[in-house]
Amino acid sequence: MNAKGQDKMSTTREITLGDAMKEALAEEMRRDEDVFLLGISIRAGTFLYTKGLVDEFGGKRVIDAPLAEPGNFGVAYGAAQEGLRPVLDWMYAGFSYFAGSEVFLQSGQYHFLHGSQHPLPLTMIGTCGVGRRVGNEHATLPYGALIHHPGLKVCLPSTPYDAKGLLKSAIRDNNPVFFLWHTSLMATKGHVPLEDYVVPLGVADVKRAGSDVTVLASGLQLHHSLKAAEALKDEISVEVIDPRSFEPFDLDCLLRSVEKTSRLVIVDEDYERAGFAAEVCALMMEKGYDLLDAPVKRVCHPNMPIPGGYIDAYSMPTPDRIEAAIREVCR
Amino acid sequence: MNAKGQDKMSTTREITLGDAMKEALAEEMRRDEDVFLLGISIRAGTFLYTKGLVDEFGGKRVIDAPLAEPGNFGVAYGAAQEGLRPVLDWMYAGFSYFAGSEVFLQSGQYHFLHGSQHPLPLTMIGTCGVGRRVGNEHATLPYGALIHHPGLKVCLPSTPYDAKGLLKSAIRDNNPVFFLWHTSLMATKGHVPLEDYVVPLGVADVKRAGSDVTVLASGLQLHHSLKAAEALKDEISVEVIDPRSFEPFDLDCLLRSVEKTSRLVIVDEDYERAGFAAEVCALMMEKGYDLLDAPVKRVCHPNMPIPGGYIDAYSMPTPDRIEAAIREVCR
Amino acid sequence: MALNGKQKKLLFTNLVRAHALDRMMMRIIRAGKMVGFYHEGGIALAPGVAAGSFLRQDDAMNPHYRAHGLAHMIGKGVDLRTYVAEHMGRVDGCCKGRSSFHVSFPDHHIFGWSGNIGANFPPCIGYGFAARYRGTDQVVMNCSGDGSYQEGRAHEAMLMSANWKLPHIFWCENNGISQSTAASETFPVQDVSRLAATFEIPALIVDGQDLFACGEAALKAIAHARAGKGPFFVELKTYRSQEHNVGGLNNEGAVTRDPKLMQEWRETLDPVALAAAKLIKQRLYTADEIEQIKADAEREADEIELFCEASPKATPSIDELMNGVYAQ
Amino acid sequence: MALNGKQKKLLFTNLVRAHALDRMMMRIIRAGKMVGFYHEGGIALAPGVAAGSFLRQDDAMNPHYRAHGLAHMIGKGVDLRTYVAEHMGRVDGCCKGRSSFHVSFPDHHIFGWSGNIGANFPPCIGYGFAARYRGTDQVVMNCSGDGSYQEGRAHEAMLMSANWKLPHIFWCENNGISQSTAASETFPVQDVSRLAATFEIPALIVDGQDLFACGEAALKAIAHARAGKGPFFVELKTYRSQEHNVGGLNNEGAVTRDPKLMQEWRETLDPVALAAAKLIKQRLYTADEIEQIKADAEREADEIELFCEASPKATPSIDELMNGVYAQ
Ligand SMILES: Cc1ncc(C[n+]2csc(CCOP(=O)(O)OP(=O)(O)O)c2C)c(N)n1
Ligand SMILES: Cc1ncc(C[n+]2csc(CCOP(=O)(O)OP(=O)(O)O)c2C)c(N)n1
Ligand SMILES: [Mg+2]
Ligand SMILES: [Mg+2]
Repeated sequence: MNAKGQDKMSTTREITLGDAMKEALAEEMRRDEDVFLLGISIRAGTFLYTKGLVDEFGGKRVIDAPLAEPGNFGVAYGAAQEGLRPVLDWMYAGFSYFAGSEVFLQSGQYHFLHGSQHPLPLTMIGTCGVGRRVGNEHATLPYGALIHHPGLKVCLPSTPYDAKGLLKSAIRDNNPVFFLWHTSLMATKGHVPLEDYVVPLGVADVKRAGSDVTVLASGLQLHHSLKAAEALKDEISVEVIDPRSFEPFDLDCLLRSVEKTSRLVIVDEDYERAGFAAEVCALMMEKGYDLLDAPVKRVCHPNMPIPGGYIDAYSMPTPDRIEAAIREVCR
Repeated sequence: MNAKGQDKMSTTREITLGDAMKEALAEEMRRDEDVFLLGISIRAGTFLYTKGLVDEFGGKRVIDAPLAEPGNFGVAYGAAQEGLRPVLDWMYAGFSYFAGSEVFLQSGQYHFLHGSQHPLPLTMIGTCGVGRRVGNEHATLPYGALIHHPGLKVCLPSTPYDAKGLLKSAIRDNNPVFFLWHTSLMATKGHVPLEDYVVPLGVADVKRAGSDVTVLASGLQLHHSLKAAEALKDEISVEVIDPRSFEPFDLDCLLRSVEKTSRLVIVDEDYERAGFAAEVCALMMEKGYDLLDAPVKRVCHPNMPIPGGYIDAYSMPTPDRIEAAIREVCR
Repeated sequence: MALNGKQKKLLFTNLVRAHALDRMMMRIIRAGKMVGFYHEGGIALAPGVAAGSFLRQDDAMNPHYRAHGLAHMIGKGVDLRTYVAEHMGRVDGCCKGRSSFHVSFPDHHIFGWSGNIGANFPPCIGYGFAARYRGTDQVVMNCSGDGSYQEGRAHEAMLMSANWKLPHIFWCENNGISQSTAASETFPVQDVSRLAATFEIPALIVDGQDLFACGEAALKAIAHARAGKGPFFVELKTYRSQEHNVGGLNNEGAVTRDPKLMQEWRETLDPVALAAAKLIKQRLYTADEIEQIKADAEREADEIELFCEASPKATPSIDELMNGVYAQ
Repeated sequence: MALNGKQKKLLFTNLVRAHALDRMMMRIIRAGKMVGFYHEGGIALAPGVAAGSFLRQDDAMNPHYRAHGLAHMIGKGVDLRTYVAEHMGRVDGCCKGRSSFHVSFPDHHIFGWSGNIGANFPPCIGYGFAARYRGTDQVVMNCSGDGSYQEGRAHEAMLMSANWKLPHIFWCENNGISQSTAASETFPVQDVSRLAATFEIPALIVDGQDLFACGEAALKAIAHARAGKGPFFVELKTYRSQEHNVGGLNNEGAVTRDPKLMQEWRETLDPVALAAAKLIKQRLYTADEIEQIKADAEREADEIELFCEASPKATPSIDELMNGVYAQ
């Protein structure tokens, strides 16, 4: 994995993605008194990245919310309109559907429909990801649905470095940003500088350089794709791109890569139909058609609800399925 | 417009799309005592298709619901699990986001996640469509978001004939079906037979035959596309296909057409990003790449919240924009 | 809390202005010059006027969508020309002609509503939260109809505001009907304010046709919330004497409401007439002065209409619009 | 409603069985053989056992997710082998190994829950609605925790069931905590059943550690609902004497709960011991008979475990799965 960014920094250490998120939250809260954190049982830390924050910042700024998703959204949305910079933790991103109207429609429309005159600095955090055997609401990756609805920004990091940098960008952004993280990556370790830095939203990252085929993948699937690329390294030179944010989406980075490789596989753990992968196919039609030597291929979760049990291990894209897809487009 | 179906029937008359919907409801309620209708202020008939039904079927079967979208969903969902065949009217389809978790996740997942053992015969009705000057929630076309979530069926008629036939199919289906109708088409008239018939979900209809380019369009946009086709008729022979349902989607019909025309324009009034049009682009990549002589083109609502005021008349696809797109792919 | 003469005069003047503007909105929509819906205020404007007349500019407000918050926002001091221009889709509209009737005035802490009834509740928790977070004494005036309290979002707002003792005023304008459904059909008990008792939120029931009773209730609720004593609930009983929205139905279930009854309500329950009579009796105004106030209000409405007519229709380019999706 | 001896014995036997199965589930998850979560029942099984023991097969039930409805479903008569097999992702699972812990038994009118707390409320309105629609005397047993009543969906369910007088029993198992947050932190009043009063729903508060008090409340609630008198609310005060979910935290806010207090609860508030003592005192069972019931329950649990171990893991092909997305 590339270590972009770290080089310029004097000091880095290996920490987990969860700890990187915690650092982002703590640093932004120190930086700006208007930042506060709201979520169900976050003081205890259902997920480790909120654990201990209440000790530093107190109960006023780290708030255990009731079980009331629309209400909790409202706290964040209303406070953001009043000029605060709330961070709302949904625990599982799938729970945010309980406030579907607020999340999908109201948050993204507010600024634009009211004349683009007033910002909405609202960060939402939620975990997602297939493979934990618990099924649908606890696994649902809502980014395909989120980016369909204009006005939201949406990101999903694959490394601790990106997690910290994206979360800081999200909190400093004047728009609603849904920061997703993959449940299976919470304990993944990686280099993170000690210095303050951000990863801007809308800048993709070439996580592995290659020349025969481009693979676009996020979150856990970035790692699955790197595995597939590694397994194929003696046959096919695979470039692996991590969009990091789905909206804004760094189409230029992708087009530059496909200009070189002429082939594209999109790996997407979300439901296949009308999701992010479909959008990238459409963008390739519109902006990259002449670059392609073969049709773009999607490797996604099939169009069925995400099952629990032993099934989700293979219903999601696996390194094997990605490898097969790469071979297919390179035939 | 083609009159498929009517030919075989002995008697047809011209009625509005709203009246066609009302006939579908009344006939299915007569046919099956388990069918009932629930919605906010449907006895009076906010939209004409429910007006008067309470006189025939009584207050037990035509129920004015409270302002409680998740609760109203629950009535329909629970009653369907208990074996009834509810029809839930959302009034504006955008209001269904108030029950986002229920509509997008729970309804489609129920059958599959619980072992594909128990049906969920649940019909939802909602109006949608840009161009009424009222903006977002009252205009949102939720089909792009709905089809992203597996397990739901979704349709949108463009004619009274299709409206009646699709609504009957929906009510007889053992799965959750979201029947959308376009607010601007309520008073559109067309031939509807007196005899019982259905339009199956998943069967597209060639609304105008042509040979140079295929246009795929639904609802109001089907009419806009027919206008564009007519305007171009001396230059370009346009085939216009109405998918009628987005899921199931009749890809075969589309591929047959593109086999002939080699060119495709998708017209979609919904938000562009990661919507139905994107999905069709992806399907063309995967299944129709070799058929194409030019990249597929999308004509959609741009990626901004649907505005009110005078803007929505041109933010949605117009016959002019469609015409331009057809010219472009035929260059 | 008793009103002084100045307060009564302010309320009355604002009510007369609201009334004139509600009439003007009716003229505009009937002339086909309004974009989108209008939900007439009619004889139900007193609660809104009272809700807005004693707030500070920095107090947050969610106006009831009925009469599109006109009555509420008059007292709040927003620029009514841009309000009406927005309804006409003009470039001078407060939201650049994009919002239809979902107007907003962020400088006045009115952030605009959405198309969903009940969507008012969650944000108002946030306004109260922000006040508490910052330690200000801002209050939140959250106005909506009886129907909106059927939504689960109302429960969450009452629960959370009670729990955190937020300065949140639940201002329920109960006209006993939602669209075409009588409250008795969908709401199992008589008074919506019963919901408040569960959470130990103090509540008042007020005659919504009595402008001064509404005003007293507003003063009491605002004082309570401003003093940091937590949420307060005011239920204002009022009437819808016309169709739900202009051009829509005036039904209860399948039955059209009795036009005679509606007419009777308009005649006997007109809050302007009721308040005027009291003011004259209390010698706060003469009949002439009242006529003058009405004439001024008519003139204000006319001037606004002229201003809006002169403002061009907002038809920005798609590019310009796309540039406004995200804030910098 | 007083319980007769037979009813007490049934409740006790079911509680002992539930207890043995809850222990067995703990063995399985600790051995890494369970898929997904388990939320231990511990000393909070009596309310669930009481909720299920007097229902008919055609009565609808939403079991509380705690102990994954084990206690509730025992009385309902579902095939517990397929219940456990589902938790182990086996082909004999009641949902073919797809549902994780969201099991369903449609023949028993248990339609499975979703992962969202509070998602139980809307469907239960529908079950009650269906009973009324068809004119049957089925009842709906809607079981969930105190936390779930913070969701707006609870409000809508109480409102609608009260409005339509549906046979809907709100069975609130109040352990004073949700995940790691004490109820006192998020819920402004002491008793959740206060919510019922708003809608004139009769309510009882019951000691959830007293199996027979729970049973009496269930009989009363069921009789009320079955007689067509509308909804009924039962709040059962109970305790969570262990972590929220197995391997998760046992916190209140940032603070770990006192292990000594937990231990004390387990010792003094064990509903099996409390009920056994009463039964012996009332000479309904001897100590030996009680030991026999416990031994039988252990055997049942062991047999189920063996059955599930023998069942192959469910790993159907994607094609097979895709064929199951829609019903015919
Ligand atoms: C979520 C949602 N459901 C339904 C509607 C349709 N609707 C618009 S106004 C209204 C009635 C509101 O009644 P109430 O809150 O009592 O206000 P009133 O009009 O009586 O003043 C309804 C049902 C909506 N806009 N949003
Ligand atoms: C909509 C939603 N929000 C949050 C959660 C996370 N969660 C799972 S169980 C639980 C606590 C539920 O508390 P309660 O209803 O009191 O039941 P208990 O566990 O105490 O028996 C929470 C917050 C969830 N599953 N769904
Ligand atoms: Mg009302
Ligand atoms: Mg609890």
